[in-house]
Order: sequence, then C-alpha cells, then structure tokens
Amino acid sequence: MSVAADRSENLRMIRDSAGAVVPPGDLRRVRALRSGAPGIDRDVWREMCAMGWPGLRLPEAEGGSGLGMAEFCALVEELGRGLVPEPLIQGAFAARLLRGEALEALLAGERIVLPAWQERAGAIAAGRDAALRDGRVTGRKLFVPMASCADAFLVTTHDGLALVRADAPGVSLEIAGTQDGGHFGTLSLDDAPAEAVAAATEDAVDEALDEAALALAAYLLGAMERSFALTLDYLCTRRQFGRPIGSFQALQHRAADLGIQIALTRASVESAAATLDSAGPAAPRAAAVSRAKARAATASMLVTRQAIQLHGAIGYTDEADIGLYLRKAMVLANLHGSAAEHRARYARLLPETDHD
Amino acid sequence: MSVAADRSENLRMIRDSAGAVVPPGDLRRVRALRSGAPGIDRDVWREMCAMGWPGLRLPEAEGGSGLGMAEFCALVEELGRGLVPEPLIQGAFAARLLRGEALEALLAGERIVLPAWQERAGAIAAGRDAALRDGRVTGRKLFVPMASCADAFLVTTHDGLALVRADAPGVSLEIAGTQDGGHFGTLSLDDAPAEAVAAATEDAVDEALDEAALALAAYLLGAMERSFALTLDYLCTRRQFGRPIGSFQALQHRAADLGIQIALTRASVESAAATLDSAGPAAPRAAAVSRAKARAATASMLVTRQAIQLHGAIGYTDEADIGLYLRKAMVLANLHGSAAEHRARYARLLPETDHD
Amino acid sequence: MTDLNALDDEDFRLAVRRWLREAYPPELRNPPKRLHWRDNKVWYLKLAEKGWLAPGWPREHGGMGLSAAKQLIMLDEYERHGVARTNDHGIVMLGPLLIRYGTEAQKSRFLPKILSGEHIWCQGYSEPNAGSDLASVATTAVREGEDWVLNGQKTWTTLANDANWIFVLARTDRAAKKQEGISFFLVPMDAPGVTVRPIVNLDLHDEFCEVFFDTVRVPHDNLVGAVNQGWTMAKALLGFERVMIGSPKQSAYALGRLRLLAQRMGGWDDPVFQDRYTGLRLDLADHTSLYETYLEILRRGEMPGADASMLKLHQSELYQRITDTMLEIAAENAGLLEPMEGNRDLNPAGLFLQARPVTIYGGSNEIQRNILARTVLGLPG
Amino acid sequence: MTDLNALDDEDFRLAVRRWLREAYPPELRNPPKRLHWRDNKVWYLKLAEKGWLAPGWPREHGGMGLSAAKQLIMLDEYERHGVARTNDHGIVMLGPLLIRYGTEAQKSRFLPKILSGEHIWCQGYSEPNAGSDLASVATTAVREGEDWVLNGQKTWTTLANDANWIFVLARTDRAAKKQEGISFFLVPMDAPGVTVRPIVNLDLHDEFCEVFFDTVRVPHDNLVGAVNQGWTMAKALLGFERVMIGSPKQSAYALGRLRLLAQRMGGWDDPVFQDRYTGLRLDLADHTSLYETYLEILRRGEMPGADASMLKLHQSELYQRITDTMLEIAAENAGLLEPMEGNRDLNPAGLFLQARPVTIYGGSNEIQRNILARTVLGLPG
Repeated sequence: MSVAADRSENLRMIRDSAGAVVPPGDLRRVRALRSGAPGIDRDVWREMCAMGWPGLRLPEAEGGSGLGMAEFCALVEELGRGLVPEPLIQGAFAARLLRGEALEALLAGERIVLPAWQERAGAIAAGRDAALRDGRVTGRKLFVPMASCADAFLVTTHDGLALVRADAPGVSLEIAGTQDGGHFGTLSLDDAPAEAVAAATEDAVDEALDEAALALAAYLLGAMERSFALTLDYLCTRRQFGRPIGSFQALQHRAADLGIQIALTRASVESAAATLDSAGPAAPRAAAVSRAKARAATASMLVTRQAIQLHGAIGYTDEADIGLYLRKAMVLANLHGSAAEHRARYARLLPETDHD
Repeated sequence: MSVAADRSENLRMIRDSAGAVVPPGDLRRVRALRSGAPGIDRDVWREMCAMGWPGLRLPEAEGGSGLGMAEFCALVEELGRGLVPEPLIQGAFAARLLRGEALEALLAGERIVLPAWQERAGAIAAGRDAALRDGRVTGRKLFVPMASCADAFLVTTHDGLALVRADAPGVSLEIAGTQDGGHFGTLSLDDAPAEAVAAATEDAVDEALDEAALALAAYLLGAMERSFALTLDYLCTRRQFGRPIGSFQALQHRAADLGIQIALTRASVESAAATLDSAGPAAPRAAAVSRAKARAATASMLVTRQAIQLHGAIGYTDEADIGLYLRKAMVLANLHGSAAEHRARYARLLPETDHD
Repeated sequence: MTDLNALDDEDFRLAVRRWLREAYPPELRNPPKRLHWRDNKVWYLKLAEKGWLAPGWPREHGGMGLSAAKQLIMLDEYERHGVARTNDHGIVMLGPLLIRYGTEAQKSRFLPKILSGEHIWCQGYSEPNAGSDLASVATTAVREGEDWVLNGQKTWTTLANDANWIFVLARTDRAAKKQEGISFFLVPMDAPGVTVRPIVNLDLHDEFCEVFFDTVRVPHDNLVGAVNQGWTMAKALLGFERVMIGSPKQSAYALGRLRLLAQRMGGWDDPVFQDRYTGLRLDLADHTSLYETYLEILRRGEMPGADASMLKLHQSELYQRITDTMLEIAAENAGLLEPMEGNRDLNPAGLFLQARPVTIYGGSNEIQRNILARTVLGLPG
Repeated sequence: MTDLNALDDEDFRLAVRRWLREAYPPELRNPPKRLHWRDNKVWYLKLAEKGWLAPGWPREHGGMGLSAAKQLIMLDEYERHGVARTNDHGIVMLGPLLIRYGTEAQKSRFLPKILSGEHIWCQGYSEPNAGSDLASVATTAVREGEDWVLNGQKTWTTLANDANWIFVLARTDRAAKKQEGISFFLVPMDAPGVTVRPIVNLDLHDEFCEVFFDTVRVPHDNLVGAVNQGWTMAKALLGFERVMIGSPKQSAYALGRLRLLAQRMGGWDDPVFQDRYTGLRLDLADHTSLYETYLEILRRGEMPGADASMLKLHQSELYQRITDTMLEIAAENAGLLEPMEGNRDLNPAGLFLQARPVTIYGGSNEIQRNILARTVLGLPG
C-alpha cells in the first residue's frame, strides 16, 4: 500500500474508533452531564485513555502511538461531532510536556492533568507571571476548561513548568459555568507545593499550545459539520406552505454559503495539520494554526447561529439539540485566541513584503 | 394650508420642475455628452439658472429663492435620477460664497464658477495651502469636477477665498476623464491674477462644503433609486426557466435588502437636511452630513453593483443604461470624502461618552 | 383628572417622566429577560390604579384615549426609563380587537377585567405547523349546539403559564381557502382539556409555552366577530405593531452594553473596534431616522403599509450584529453561563442568546423579505 | 524530444519556467484585459512551433500528452509568470470534444488546423434567452438534404470577432425535453448568413460578441456526434473547467494590487485597513488550500463532482470583495477612467469593472448556489 493510502486508512480507523466510544448521534449523555461537577464521565475518560488517545501524538517509546496532527485532528473532529465534554485536547496538551511517572499515570487514565497556562483573557501565548521557587508555586491562572475534574494542573511559570496536585495546600479553584454545560476554573496558587517539569522547554510549551489551538479548530469543524447536517435534515423534513422549507431558494442559497465556509474550514485545518506534521520554520507553522483557528472560530459561529435561524422557533428551545452546538461554539470560538487575535498574529508572523 | 403641507407642496413642485428640465427616463443626452469636453450642455445649464436652481438656497434679497436644504436635496435627487452632468452642486456651492456682480453672473447662467477647494485626495475639509498675495494666487487644486466647463474658479487659500478666471495667465488645467463620462481637473495656479472674495468666512466655506457633501448624498440617493427601479423592471420582465427571474426567492430577498438600504439612505439624507435647515450647534450638523454621506456612499455602491449582477450578462454591456449608474456611483461615492472618512469624522464630531 | 391630550407635548412628556420616577419599581428597570406576572404584577396594578394601563383605548372603555402622538411620547419615555413589558396581550392585542369587533356584551364582560388585572390574556396563534405559514392553523373548532369544541395545539404562546385566558385562532371551515376558514375564540385556561407546557428557551427562560386543547368546550358567546372572520380581524390590527416591532430600543440598549464591554475588556480604543463600533452606531442612527418617519405616519393618525416591515427586518438584524460583536470581543467570557463579575450589564452571552429569536418571531425575517419583495417592490409571486 | 512526462515534477517545473523566461513576450505579461488574436498570435504560434500548444491532448493528435499533474504544474507556472490566455477555445473546448466524440475525418480535418493557428474557434452556447438557463437554446438547425440550415442568435461569444470558426449548440428537436433536442455543429464564420456584432463591455473592451445566423447552411459532416447529443457532449467535458474556473489567480493578482494601492494612498499602515487586508489574505490562503484539495483530485486522474462549484463561487466573490475594497480606499481615484499616474498596476476602477462579470459568466453564482444546494447538499428541488 502507498504511504498516502496507509495514511488515509489510519484516518478512517481513527474516525471509526472515535465513533465507537462516543456515538455522535446521541446527545443524551452530553445533556445528562451538563452543568454538573465534574461535568465528565470518568469511565469514558478511561476508555479514551485505553484507546491511547491522549498519547496519540507521542512517540511509541514514550508510550504513545507516534501519529501526527492530521490523525489527532481527525479524532478530535469526531469528538466535536458528538460534543464530547471530556478534556482530551487538554489532556493531550499535558501529555506532550510530561515525562516519566506523571505521564504514565495520565496516559493510563489514572490521573487527569490539565494545563493551566493562561493569565489574561484572550491570550494565545502562555502566561509566565506565576513563580516557581523552592518547589512551591504562586500565581493565578484563568479559564482552565473542566478544571474541577483535574487531579493535577500543569502550570506555566516564569521558572518553567510545574505540576501541582489539585488537592495540595495553597491550591484553590473558583468555578464558573459555561454555556456548553462545562465550566472554566480560575486557579489560585498560594505557595502551593509543586514538582518542576524540567524536560519541557518554552518552545515545547509554545508548540503544544499551537497544537491545542489547532485541535480546537478541528473540534469546531466537527461540531459545525454535524450541526449543518442536522440543519439540512431539518430543511428536508419541515414543511411550510405545502413544501419542505429546504426547497425555498433563499434557504438553499444560505445553506450553500454555509457549506462553503465549512469546506474552507476543513481545507484550512487539514492544511495546518499537514504543516505541523512536516518539518519547517516556526513562523509559518504558527501562522498556519492561526489561519485555521481564525477560520474555525468565525465559521463555527456563523454556521451554528444560522442553524438556529434555519430551525426557526424550534431552534430556540433548549430541548432542541441544535442549540447545544451553538453553545459549544460560543465557548470554544474564543478559547486559545479569538478570530481577531489570530488574524493579527498571522499578520505579525508573516508580514507582507513587496514580493511582486 | 399648514406649514408642513406648504413644504411638501414646495418639494413636489421642485421635483416636477426638475423632471421637466431633465427627464430622467432618457439617457441619450447623457450618453452623447460622455467623455467629451466640456461634458455639459450650456443651454441646459442656462435653463437651470433660469429656474433659479444655483440660487435656490440664497435669500431672496441676494437673488435666490430662500429655500432650504430639504428643497435643494429634493432637486438634486431628481438630477441624480437622470444622471445629469451639469455641475449644479458645485455651482450652488460657489453661489453660497459669492456676492455682487460675480454672483449675479453665476445666477444668470452667464458664467460658470466652480469651487477649487481640494489639495489632497480624500479630503473633506478645504485645503488652504494656496496663497493669495497682492491679488495673485499660487497653488494647486485637485479633483475639480467638470473643470473644463468653468469660466472661473473659486479658490480656497490661506488668505481667504479668491476668484480666478479660467483664461487668466498663470492658470493651467490638467484633465482626467472619469467613469461617468465627466472629468476631474487639476488646477495649477502660478501667480495668477485673482479677485479676493472678502465676504466669505472660513466657517461659511465649511458650511458650504458640508452642504455640497450632503447634496452629493442626495444625488446618489436619486441615482440609486432609479437604478433600483430599472432593476425591478428587469426582474419582472426577464424570463429564465419559464418564469420571470424576479419570482426567484433568492433575488427577491436581495431586492428586499437593497430596498432597505435605499430607505435608510433616504431617512438619513432627509434627516441631515432637516438638521441643516434648523438652528443648532455646528458639531451635530456636520455629523448629520457625515452620517448621510457615509450611508449614501456605501448604499449607492451596493445597489448599483447588485443592479449589474441582477441584470446578468446584459448589465455588463456598455450599452445597457444600468452601467451608467454604477459608473456615476464610482465617481461620486468618494467625492467630498469616502464612507470611511465620514464615519471617522462622525466619531470625532460626536464622541461617545458614558452617558448611560 | 387633567386632560392629558390637552397638555402640550413637552409637558406631557415631563408628566410621564415624573410619574415613572415616582412610581416605577427601580429593580424592574431594564430586566435582562421578559418578566413573569409574579414580577410585573405590582407595576401592572399601579398603572391600573392610575388609569394609565390602556393609553390607546377610548376613555369610554376605561382607556386614556390618547392621540397617537401622545402614545408615542409615552412609549418613548417608557423605553428611556427601561420599563419592562407587562403581560399586556389583553391591553395591546385583545382590547382593541374587542372594541372594534366585539359585541357590547363581550366588551362589558371582558374589558373591565383586563383593566383590573383579573384576566391575564395570552395569544394563541402559532402552531407547530403554522409558524411562518400562520394561515395554515390546524386547531379546529366545531359547532355542537350552543357550544364550540376546540381541538389542537398552539405553540410559542408567550407567557401562557401566567395567563388565565387565551384568545385562539381556530379553523372552522376546512373547505374554505386557508385564510377564510378561521375564527376567533376566547378560552378560559381553566376550561377542562386545556394544558400548558412551558418551553425552556436557549437563554434558559420559560417565556414561551405550548398550549394543548383536548375537546375544550366554550359557549358561542366566546366567538368574536362572525364565523370565519378571525384571520381578517387579527390582521387588521397590525399597523401599529408593525412599526413598534421595529423600534430601535433593543439595538440601542445592546450598543450601550457593547460599549461597556469593550471598555471593560480594554479594547475600546482599538481603532479596528472603533471603526466597527461607529459603523454599528451609524446603522442605529439611520435606523432611528427611518423609524421616525414611520412614527410620523402614526402621529398623523394614518396606518403605515407593508413597507413598515423593513423596520423589523433591519432592527432585528442590527441587534444581532451588535450582540455578535459582543461575543467576538468578549474573549473567553463569550462562553460564560452567568454575567461577568456578577454584573448583569456585562452579559455578552446572555444578550447574544436573547437576540436570537428576534429574527424568528413576529413573522420570520425570511417571511418579511417575501412580503417586502412581493407586496412593496411588486416582484412576481 | 525529451519525454516530459518522464521528468520529475521539479525538473519539469523548471523546464517550463525557463522556456517562459526565454520565449514569452514580456510586454504581454499580466495584461489588464483579455488579449485579441492580433496581440496574442505571436505567443500562440510560438507554442505551436514548440509543440506545447495542447498539453492535454494525446500525442497522436499533436498534443503533449501530459499527465494531469504535469498539466497543473504547467498551468501554475503560466499563472506565476502572468501568461495571457490565448484564443484557446479550439485547444481547450473543441479539441477534447472532437477527440472524444468526433469522426476520424473530423479529427484529421480540424485538429491540425487548431494546432497550426489556421482555425481560430469561438464557442456559440449562450443566447439572449438562454443564459442561466442554457438548455433552452432557441437557435434551430433543420435538416435539408445533405445540409443543416441554422437560424438564430448567440451572445456573449468570447472573441468571436477574432474567430474564423464557431462551434454551436442548436435545437434539432423541438418536441424533446429541453436538454435532449440539442445538437453540436461546426460553422465557418465566413459562411453566408453569419454576422458578428461586438459588444462593448463595462470596461470598454470588446471581448464579447453577438453572432447572428440567418439561414446559414452547413454540410452534414459538420455535425459532431449523434443528432440530439450536443448537450450531453458539452456537459461531459466540464470537470477540469469546474476546478480551473476557481483558481485563486484573479484574487491573488488583485490582492497584490490592493497592497500597492494602499501603499500609494498612504493607508497601508492604518490598523483598520490592515485588519481588513489580513481578512482578505486569509480568505485567499484558505481558498488556495481548498483549491489544492481539488487539484489533488485532478492529479490522481479523477474528475471532481459538482461540489467543485464552491471554488468558482468563493473565488469570484473574493475577487470582487478585493476590488470593492480597492475602490473604497482609492479616494477620488475610484472614479478615474484611466490608471492612476499612467501606471497600469494602479488601476482600481479598471480592475473593479473587470471583476464584475466573474459572478455572471460560467454559470451565474445564483445558478451555482442552486446546484450546490440541490446536487451536493441534497436539498429538495
């Protein structure tokens, strides 16, 4: 078999396995977990770990599967289709930076480690105002998704990465519910005992952050595609004026435009994944991520908003599943940087010169 | 009769008289004048003067009709419907600032005086780098519409207004054709003999400029309304797939959106005219003009562009009249300030404060 | 009692303003969601007591008998003060219809109880399969002796869970053309066979309900107007509504919140934001100018035509564009379930969700564009 | 002669690039408007001489017989170098159709003359009442003995004023369903009864023409394929075209000109402009990624489906948005008839006008959206 065919077989298998763990058609589990703490199902998390998902990107020598961003994005996209709340993107982010026993426990599903990297709203880059001295961390980290399910946090500091147990003294967590039924945690660390994670360089953290941002774009892609499919179904089913409403040209044209935005998002995400999977200088790699995240943020909000409109009154009820997709987009579109932030970063990374 | 009814009777009469001089349905005259010098018909200009149009806004004591901006805008709007090339807006602008014999000659249709106020591209305010000393002007003025038909120019200078004969020594004019079949003149003045126009203050010039900008918005309003009417006719007439294309919902919805933009433009222009016609502080008056000009610029480009699209292939021929409306919008949308410049001026004039 | 119509406009405006300052409960100003009867009852009864509940009804029926111009001033002051809507379907919708089409008996039976707050009405028009296509109501009413028997289901019935009466469009002639076989009934919510099920919205509020009719029996006296005239009567009263639904107030409110949010997020001075904000501001200002031209028509006592639907279209989409912008600049706060920092004025997600249905209800914007294109622009059907 | 297919891709690319640098007339790079035969003839004949005129045709017919992948590399280099389109309807449209459907006699009669430049072809498809609805062609062909007699009118015939032959869709069966009564004819432009009238476009260029057929007689040999198979043949060749028409080249070219204009106007560093420019740049980059996925399909030798129409839709509207932006920032220069300062790279009005027809030709964007919605998204017809 050719390399390309091998790869596409890989991708197909990954998508299938994702569908087996979290069937996208059924959102009852997602609804049941809404707005409770910890907001995830630990058994499902363990199953994900058993499938090797948090370590998908790690070399086999480190207990991973040695696959690329293309594969990870395909997996995460499937989770997006099913609005899966378990924090795989964050877990994989942590796994990229941990080593040894801490990594093993994470990959085995025994401990959930979530990165706490953000110190201001809207950040793309890691905040490093927190301080790590003599094995103790002091600082404040914002917007940690699903923080209440963490056994430990991987904290960026001025002095490198630190691993802090959630139940350690000096650790306090403030929780704010999010529209998707999950939550953000504000993590306050007051001289909390921590373990330095020496192996990870700042560059490695930056790369892991970019991978997480791209994975978010892939998750949004899956979610918007699914919400669009639900909407097309509705347009074919719902009748008004004696015809299915999907036969009305104005709605057809709007659907066509949404389809184009989804296709652009897919092309952008897959192109960024391919860029990260190939060797190359740092700026175009980060720029590719920004391009994909900007597109995914904008397109996912457009598609899910329009999905509500195209569903009409039923779309405005909480009991219609379509609203769950809008809520998810509201939470993820700006996470790891809004469209505007990523557009600006793209322009900074790849300034236009007079190359004509 | 009530004041309001009187006023609306005035407006109706003005619109009727405009239609009599320049019937809007027939663009053969406009086509015939395209891209020739001087690009206007002097007889039509004299007829306009005989109707009292350049002096419409002047007090009766000065030989005018003593009417307001509402009336002037109504008149100019009708000219926009017919794409009339004669420079009434500029002539009226000059008339607002002249006095005595020069004014009489202008109002009588004997001499065409055009303002030359602009020293950089995109300007809204009068350029005053030109110098007037000892009865001689030196300077350079840009984008004088229909400059080749002028008998004299009314030039803004650092030292007040100056009247310069077009055939005076030291006056040279460079002509660049415009898309609407007219032209812009670049006026170079090299120690050219001039007559100081003492009466006009800087404030008066600023006000006349704002009136001209609003009049342009009204002209664009008339032009876009007419182009929309032509497009609606076409949509009702042209058949494809066995139906008039105007029965297709996607085109109907687009037409509805254009109709809304036109209605907003009318409301904006009429509101600005009413503001200028009432007493009040300078900033809100200028802001109302900026609001109307910004809307007219954006809406006229949108409407005329879409008019081409809705006409399909026929709209892309030079022989279809609809293209003349697009060309006119291309020339006027940015004249006296683009939409972006006027939005920015509006925000400067009326900064938002915490008034909640 | 002063003759309010005799006051000049400015004095009238000041009188309204004074009364709102005195009497309106401060905690009810600018509520983030539509209030239930339990919350707005206090204000409804204060209005009733003052005799200001029904500005547009003739005095003989207990209304204020205000001119259109005065009503608009009153409304304007209400909007400025952030006065919440009450459970006003009896006042706004049913009252004028009864006054115009009801029998004397119906007027004297129902109007006083609307004014006293004893009857709280809701409007039973939309159905699961008669949303955009309202004329295809499938709820039936069949004559049985002196009674009518209703069967069917209404949906999107605003605040039905507060109401004790509902006015219903029901089909009384299946053979007639869609619009011509519909009649108008008054139904007590406690009649056997009426069930109410609240619908939780995207913004997690239960403003709307489903109402089920299972062999509900009402006497013939509860039919308003002639049999099969229901649709015509319901439509005849839409002129004022068509304008009011396009009021700039939602957008104006949201724009203020957008400014506050931008200031809080530190992006207020960003030139890109400023440009966008100014664009929205100009859209609002031009909308307000357009709205004014329609108010002027109402002030003259005339009824605006179908072109007034432009107002609703533009306002609702502007409102959404403003709240879309809020989400875009709110960073991670765009996803929060509760207002930021416990400050209900910093609630981008909440306002965004509340702005969703405005392009759906009151005739979806798609329907409004159809009407505009065909009725106003004259495009072929 | 080297076997170009045997070269690796990079070597092939360099070979094409080298040849363009050597042979392509510099004054013809990036022409602002479509060139006439009098201007592009020199390049056409150079290509002919080198044997590079028909990259996609099999070698046995005088083509290069290049793989799809190699053709795309060639095209890419042409675009980078700013090579102008020639009068290529014979090469691109008619040649492949004759190779697939023509008789041996037709192939040997016509193909060599396309390659020599002796026959310059144009395409007679659109009619005044068969634009978006192309299948309703009204031009008729009636059999009379050994001849067919054509009557009717074609329009939007690109460069008909340069051509000496035209291929024509004409109705041969009025009773059949629209698509099924159409045949494909080859007509010399000097046949008695053929008249050409150039149409002047908005950008004051005569790229399109009307062609009139008044009792034009052609022998039966000039019918390609079977009677009534014209529509099927014309449609069968659209796969490659569907992708190519969505190439990002127009937008990429326009974006470069927008940058130049902004720099010239002094607004390049304005943050509001920068934000907008970056947005357009990202749209172009994402479009290019999407386009690449379709090129990949072509490289594999497969034919993309109807979903490829997304490319044309998005590209054409992006191109227009870029040129719209040019006008907005060009101040008074937006209205000029000629390029600014005599520099054809600073020509906002010209480029804006040239961008108008892209959403109309090649199946208007309205039609493309219909196709996308019904064929690809599966919405009901």
